[in-house]
Amino acid sequence: MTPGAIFTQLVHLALMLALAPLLVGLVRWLKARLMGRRGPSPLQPWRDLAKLARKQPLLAESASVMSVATPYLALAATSAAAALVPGFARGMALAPMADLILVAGLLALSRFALALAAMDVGTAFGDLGAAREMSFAAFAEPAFILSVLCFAILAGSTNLDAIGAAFADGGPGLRISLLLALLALLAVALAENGRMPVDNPATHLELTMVHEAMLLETSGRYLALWEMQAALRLMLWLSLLAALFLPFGTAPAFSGLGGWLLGLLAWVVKLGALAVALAVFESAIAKMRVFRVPEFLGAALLLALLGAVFLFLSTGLA
Amino acid sequence: MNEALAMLIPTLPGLLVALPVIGGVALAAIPSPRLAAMLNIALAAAGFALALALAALPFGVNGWLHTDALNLPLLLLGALVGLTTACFSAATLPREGFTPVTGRAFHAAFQIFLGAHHLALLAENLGLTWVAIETATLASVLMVALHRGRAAIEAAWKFLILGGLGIALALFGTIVLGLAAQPVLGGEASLSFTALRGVAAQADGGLLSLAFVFLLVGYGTKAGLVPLHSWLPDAHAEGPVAMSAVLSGLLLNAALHAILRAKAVVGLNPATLSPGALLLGMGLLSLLVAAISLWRRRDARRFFAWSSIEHIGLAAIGFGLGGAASVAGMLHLLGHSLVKSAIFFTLGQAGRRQLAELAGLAPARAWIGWPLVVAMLAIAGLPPFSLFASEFLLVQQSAARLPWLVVPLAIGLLVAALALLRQVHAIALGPAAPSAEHAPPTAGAVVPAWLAPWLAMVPVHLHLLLALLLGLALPPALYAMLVEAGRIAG
Amino acid sequence: MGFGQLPFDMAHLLAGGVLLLSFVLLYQRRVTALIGALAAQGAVLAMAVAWQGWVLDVPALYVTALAALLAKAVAIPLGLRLLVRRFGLRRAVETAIGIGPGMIMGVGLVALAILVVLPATQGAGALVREGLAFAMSVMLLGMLMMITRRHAIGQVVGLLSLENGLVLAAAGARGLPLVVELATAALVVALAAVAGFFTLRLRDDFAGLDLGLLHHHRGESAPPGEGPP
Amino acid sequence: MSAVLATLLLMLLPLALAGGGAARWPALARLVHGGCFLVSLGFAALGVAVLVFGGGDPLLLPVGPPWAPLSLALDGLSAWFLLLLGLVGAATGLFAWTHEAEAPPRRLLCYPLFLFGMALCLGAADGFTLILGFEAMSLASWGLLVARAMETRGEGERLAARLYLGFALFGAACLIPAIGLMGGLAGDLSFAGLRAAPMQGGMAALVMALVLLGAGSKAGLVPLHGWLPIAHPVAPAGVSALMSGAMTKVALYVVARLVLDLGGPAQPPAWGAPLLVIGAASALFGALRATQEVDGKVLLACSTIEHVGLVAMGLGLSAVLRGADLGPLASVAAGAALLHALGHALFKTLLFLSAGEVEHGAGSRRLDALGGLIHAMPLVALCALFGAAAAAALPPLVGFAGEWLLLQALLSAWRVGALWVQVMVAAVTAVVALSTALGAMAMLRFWGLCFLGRARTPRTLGAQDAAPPARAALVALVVLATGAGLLPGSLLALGAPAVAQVSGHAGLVVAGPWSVGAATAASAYWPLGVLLLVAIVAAALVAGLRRLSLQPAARGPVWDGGFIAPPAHLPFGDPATQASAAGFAQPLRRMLGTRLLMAREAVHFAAPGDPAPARLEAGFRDPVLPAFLRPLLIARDRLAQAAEWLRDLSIRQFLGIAFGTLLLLLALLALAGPP
Repeated sequence: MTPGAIFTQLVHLALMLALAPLLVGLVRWLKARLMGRRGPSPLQPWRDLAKLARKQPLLAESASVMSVATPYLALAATSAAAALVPGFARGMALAPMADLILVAGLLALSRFALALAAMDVGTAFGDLGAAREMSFAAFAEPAFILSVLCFAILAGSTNLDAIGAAFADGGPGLRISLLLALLALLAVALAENGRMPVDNPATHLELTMVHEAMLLETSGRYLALWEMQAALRLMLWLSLLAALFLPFGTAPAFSGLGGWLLGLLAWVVKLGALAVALAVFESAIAKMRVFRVPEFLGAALLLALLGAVFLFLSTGLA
Repeated sequence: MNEALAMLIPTLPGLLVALPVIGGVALAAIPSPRLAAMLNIALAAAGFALALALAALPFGVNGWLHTDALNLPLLLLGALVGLTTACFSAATLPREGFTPVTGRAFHAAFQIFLGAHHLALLAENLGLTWVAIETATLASVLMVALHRGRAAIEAAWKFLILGGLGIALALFGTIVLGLAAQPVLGGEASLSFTALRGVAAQADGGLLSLAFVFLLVGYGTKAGLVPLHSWLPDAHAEGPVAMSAVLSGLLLNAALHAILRAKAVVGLNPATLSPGALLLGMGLLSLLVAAISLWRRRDARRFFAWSSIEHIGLAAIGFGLGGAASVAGMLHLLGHSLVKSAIFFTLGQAGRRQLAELAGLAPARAWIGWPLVVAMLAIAGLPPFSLFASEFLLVQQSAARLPWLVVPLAIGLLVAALALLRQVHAIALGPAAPSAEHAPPTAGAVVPAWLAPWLAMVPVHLHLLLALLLGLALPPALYAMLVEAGRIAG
Repeated sequence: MGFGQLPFDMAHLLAGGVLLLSFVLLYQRRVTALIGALAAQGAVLAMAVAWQGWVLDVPALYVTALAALLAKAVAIPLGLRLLVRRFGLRRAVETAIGIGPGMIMGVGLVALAILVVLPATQGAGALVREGLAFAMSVMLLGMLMMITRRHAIGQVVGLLSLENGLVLAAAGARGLPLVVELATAALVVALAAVAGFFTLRLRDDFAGLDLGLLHHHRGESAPPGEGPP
Repeated sequence: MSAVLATLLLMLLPLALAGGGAARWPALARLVHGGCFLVSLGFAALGVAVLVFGGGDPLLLPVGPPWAPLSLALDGLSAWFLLLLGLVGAATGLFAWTHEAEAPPRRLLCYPLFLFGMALCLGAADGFTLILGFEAMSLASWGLLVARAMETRGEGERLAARLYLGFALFGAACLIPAIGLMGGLAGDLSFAGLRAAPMQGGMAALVMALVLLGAGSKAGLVPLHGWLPIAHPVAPAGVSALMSGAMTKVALYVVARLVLDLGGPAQPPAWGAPLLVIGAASALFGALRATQEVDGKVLLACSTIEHVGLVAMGLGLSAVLRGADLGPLASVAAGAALLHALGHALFKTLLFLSAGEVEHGAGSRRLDALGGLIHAMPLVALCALFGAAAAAALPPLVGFAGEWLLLQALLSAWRVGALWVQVMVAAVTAVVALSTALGAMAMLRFWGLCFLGRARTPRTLGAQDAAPPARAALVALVVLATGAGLLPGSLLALGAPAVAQVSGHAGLVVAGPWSVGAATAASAYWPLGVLLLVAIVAAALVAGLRRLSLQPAARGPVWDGGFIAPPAHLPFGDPATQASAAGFAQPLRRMLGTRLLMAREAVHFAAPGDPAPARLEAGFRDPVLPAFLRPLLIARDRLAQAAEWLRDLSIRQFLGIAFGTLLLLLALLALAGPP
């Protein structure tokens, strides 16, 4: 673990944290433009966060230590996961730990914390949201793991850095399996981030909502933490998609300032492209009924399974 | 002194047979119930002591009687069960509703039955075995018929007719066996076990097979092998409890022992219809039919009688397989007799006829209920009792020899054990049946009131303890004897 | 010893007579006639046994023959007659299956006996083979009778006839211990006595000897409940 | 080592007697629990000692039938499970010291025997002793259930005891023939002898089937899992913990011993397939049921089915990989199984003991009657949270470590090469992920409904936190489970002999003290690193926000989506505005339950104008147990009915049957003809 790698790691984490609210703002702005509105500035989420963090939080009478502790835990876990996903550079200090299953585990941890916070006060909406969130995750996780299976077969590892390196070399080439895995992962990403068509991030107090329902009783810095966590999660997923499917341009380890700048540029471009795609997609599609979501995620699961089977057949391993 | 002892030794087997018979005749003449009960116990105790003494002596042929590894364990067991049953019956005779006259008849028949049983085991001559078993049958028919009433008479009649038929067939088989040996022995038929074994290999295989078929059906009726078992549940249920205990404990063993003697002879000839296979088939049928029939029983003693059929079937499977499985069969016979008679003792002590009435017995009358539960667990083949050890060996051996047999065997054992344990649950957990407490017997008691429960329950604990010992710490000498017995039985 | 020799032919004839009387027993419908036929069978049996004793030169068989004569031909039939007279069963008619089917089954049983015995006794002498086949046929017919008769007395007669077959078989075997044969005879008497005792008690309790009345009671007369799992 | 084990085992017998004597001298109860605690500690220490120093030669005991003298020996595999048993036993012993001081003597009699049976089964060096221990375990635990049923006099308890015994007997009826088949004609049942005479072909398949049926039913593997959620929760909490935490593991040990260690070395990859598939089905069914149950302990028992399934999958996968000569991968799978077995034992014991505390404190096990207990019993709540999070497979706790290894092995199993293995493994991988997520949902539901929110009944408010010895048990379990989760590499290095025995390959390739991984998968898991990372970020967040936002939080009434404020007689709000247990389960009930668990739900609305609330009626039933039990029962009754004709015949007909038998045999003789 060289100082350079540690520095890269710190820069990466800082960038992730800094860019996450911007990314959310960007998507909102893009969506507003697509709908013909002017939209708030992409900086608006940062402003909201700053304001929330300064406000005095209000806790319900029945709230326990969980309401206080879980936002920190959730954001910490998400940040840890975010630290593991390569952004502009590979070979960061934590690269040996950057395991896809661990990333899934850390996301599950933050999800669990969120659900605990939702249940803490004991309200109808909180419980409803928690139940739905965890249920959707039950379908999202297998799809995610099966997509991981495709990468594990192609790259021989579940380590993100190793996968990135293998793909950047162009070893696996273009495969139908990768396309299927991409579709599956996209569906999972939408569900995990509470985006359309699974959940609508722009609404409050609708019976069909999931994510927002869990946060109805939070306020002040706790709400800020939760908002930050959600933003970081979106950031993380887009970076993950970029790292897995668009591995070009990522700076190799210790490539100097020039390489870094190039990698940074590539990363921002990739994130921007994905944000545009997300905004277009969300503007074009309507939200599903809650109990259609399993079908949506089940289809993703089947796609990933199909991808794995194609791999077995095409690689002639059988 | 030593010479006198040496003189006495050859008479021991004969004494063992003669003592109960003479005693039985004497008991028929004694009017005092108390004296008769005491004498009954004393005779049984003397018999047990004689059997123990016999066990200390080397095996050997002694006139028409002999001891070997096959009969000695069963003899010891029989003498012991005889003793404990005598104790038990002394405690429970009045409750069973015996009048002085029927009490006398019972004691006489009981002792004669014991003598006949000892003779059946000890006889070196298969003809004598037959006579003894016939006598034992008649004595037990008499005991079954002691209780007046429609059911008792029906049971006794059934026992008589089916037993009579069986005994006739067995005699025919015995005669054919003798005929088979005739040409080899130079025109003389012989029923001596030793002689028959000596010539079996040269004798006519067809005749031997014929003999075995008749012996199997004949003695199989006595042993209660399905489909010849029909007398057995009724006889167990309608006679005095003490009689049920000795029927399950002794008569079945003696009959199976007779079949084994025949098998020991016939099995030596390679040109016969395999006696083991026939025994195995009937044993398996007994196991399966008994296991399934247990589920519909309502009468407690019929229930356990069916369980006896199951266990005799298991032993028959063991002997049918031969080899180490025969050892399992022997051990199973011993364990089953001990535990089954213990169960009948507790049933007698509980004084209830229907299974439904037994429900909740354990919480209500712990000193009777829990031993019954333990005994039922033991009879279901659960560790650490000897039935578990023998069933384990049996299954292991059958798996090794006839893998297909494992499936019906395991299913039969399981179904039977489940049926038993359903009753165990009822006894242990209730719901308690409407209490039909028997008033402690006052009139006609032959032993003091404080002694009666002890006399009735100590045998139970003794039997269970012995079954436990057989399962956990079988003495090497006994094991060697069982192995030798298995070798004789083939 | 073989065909055409007097000892063999005589033995054959007597054993055949016993078998024939078995068929006669099977054919009888009336209780009294049944008892008569049983007595006749006992007598012929005694003759057959005595003949064997003479042929084989075994004096003990004379004792057996005498016992058979006294017990089977005289004492037991007399006792049974007494019973019948006492119960007024003189004219009772009973068979469970028809005479015709009974006879056909009887013939089949004889065929089976021969089929089993003849191949089984390749090494044995002709006398043994024939004797065994006859004895076994008599036994099987006796059993058939026990099955086809409904009355207690009919069953007892069947059992006794079966024992006749046994004695016939035993007579053919030289060297069997006498005690066995004596015990057989004694036990037959005992058996008959016990059976008679029972029939008396049956009479007391049920006022009839039809065993069809008996079999409804099994101590479990209540309707069996459906066991929960 | 074997002598030490024998001594410890012998010490349990007088304890059982003392338990029986507690009827007269109640103080003996404490002796029993203290003794069991110490003996369990001894077991654990012995397990560690054997893992470190090796087990030594088998010890022949002077008891037992002559053809199969009882013998004891400890090797890596048994020592690992003995360690597990010791830890669980010690914890339950402490718990019992607090809560079972006045237990009925029946229970005190059976409790040491239960431990005895499990330890005997683990320490057995031959097939007979193994079965004997297994049966002793079954019987003693049945005795515990019976004691409970006699206490409560409830129909449910009675039924549970009966069902339990039925399945115990079924297990024996399968395992004994399996051992018999393995022993063969030689009848040498010692493990050394069995190992020397491996099974082949159809016989091996038969043994496999029998072991899976026998031990699998005890472990609660699908389709023989139906009894487990009925029986395990009936017992008092400590016994439930022993059953779920240790007894199921003993059953898995039997599977591992008979199928993998003694029977496995020469088998093809297909050898492990049944175990893998059954394990996956168990994981799915167990987890799904756990998301639906409304009784806390039943929920935990269902979760046991899930985790047992995961362990079984590890074992099966190890056999598959070993059959394909992928030794290093096989050892990863075996390591996953062993680690998860230990982890599950710890966290499930923790959870059951917590559930016991909750039942003791709040007077109910029904989730619908609990809520808000974190305020009344904070220590129990926190301990249970650790257990729940570990059961939910959250990093860096122990549940995640096991599942991480399992997933790594699964994700690498495509190297086996055969297409059917690859497709099966892919499908099974999806099932693992699905059941893990379902398990997380179940644990959230359990913990959240118990401890979070507002009290659903007033009784809950009177709950008190755990008393000292029980508290020590809970805290110790948390420490152990956390330690196991943070140092899986060291733990597996300790358990290397066991891994080698299961997988046939010496040790994990990468198992450093701080990490665990597989070389072939080229990835590693560093739990301590994860913990540090999360902790540092969290600390930074706390520090940063403290600078930004100074005000302490204010307290206010619950907004609750705008529901009206509760009336004065409901000081803690209207419990009806919280989700009920069935309501919380609704999404999954609709998504999966209708298909797999025959779930149904119906809302009954009040008539128009009636102010009564609508009622939700929801329920499900596990279709598997009735699906095979009912036909069997019907068949049994039909057969028994048919067998009754034998009883109803007249004497003549009985004679006819005897006659027919004779004729049949004679005909057989005639047909066989002269030789």
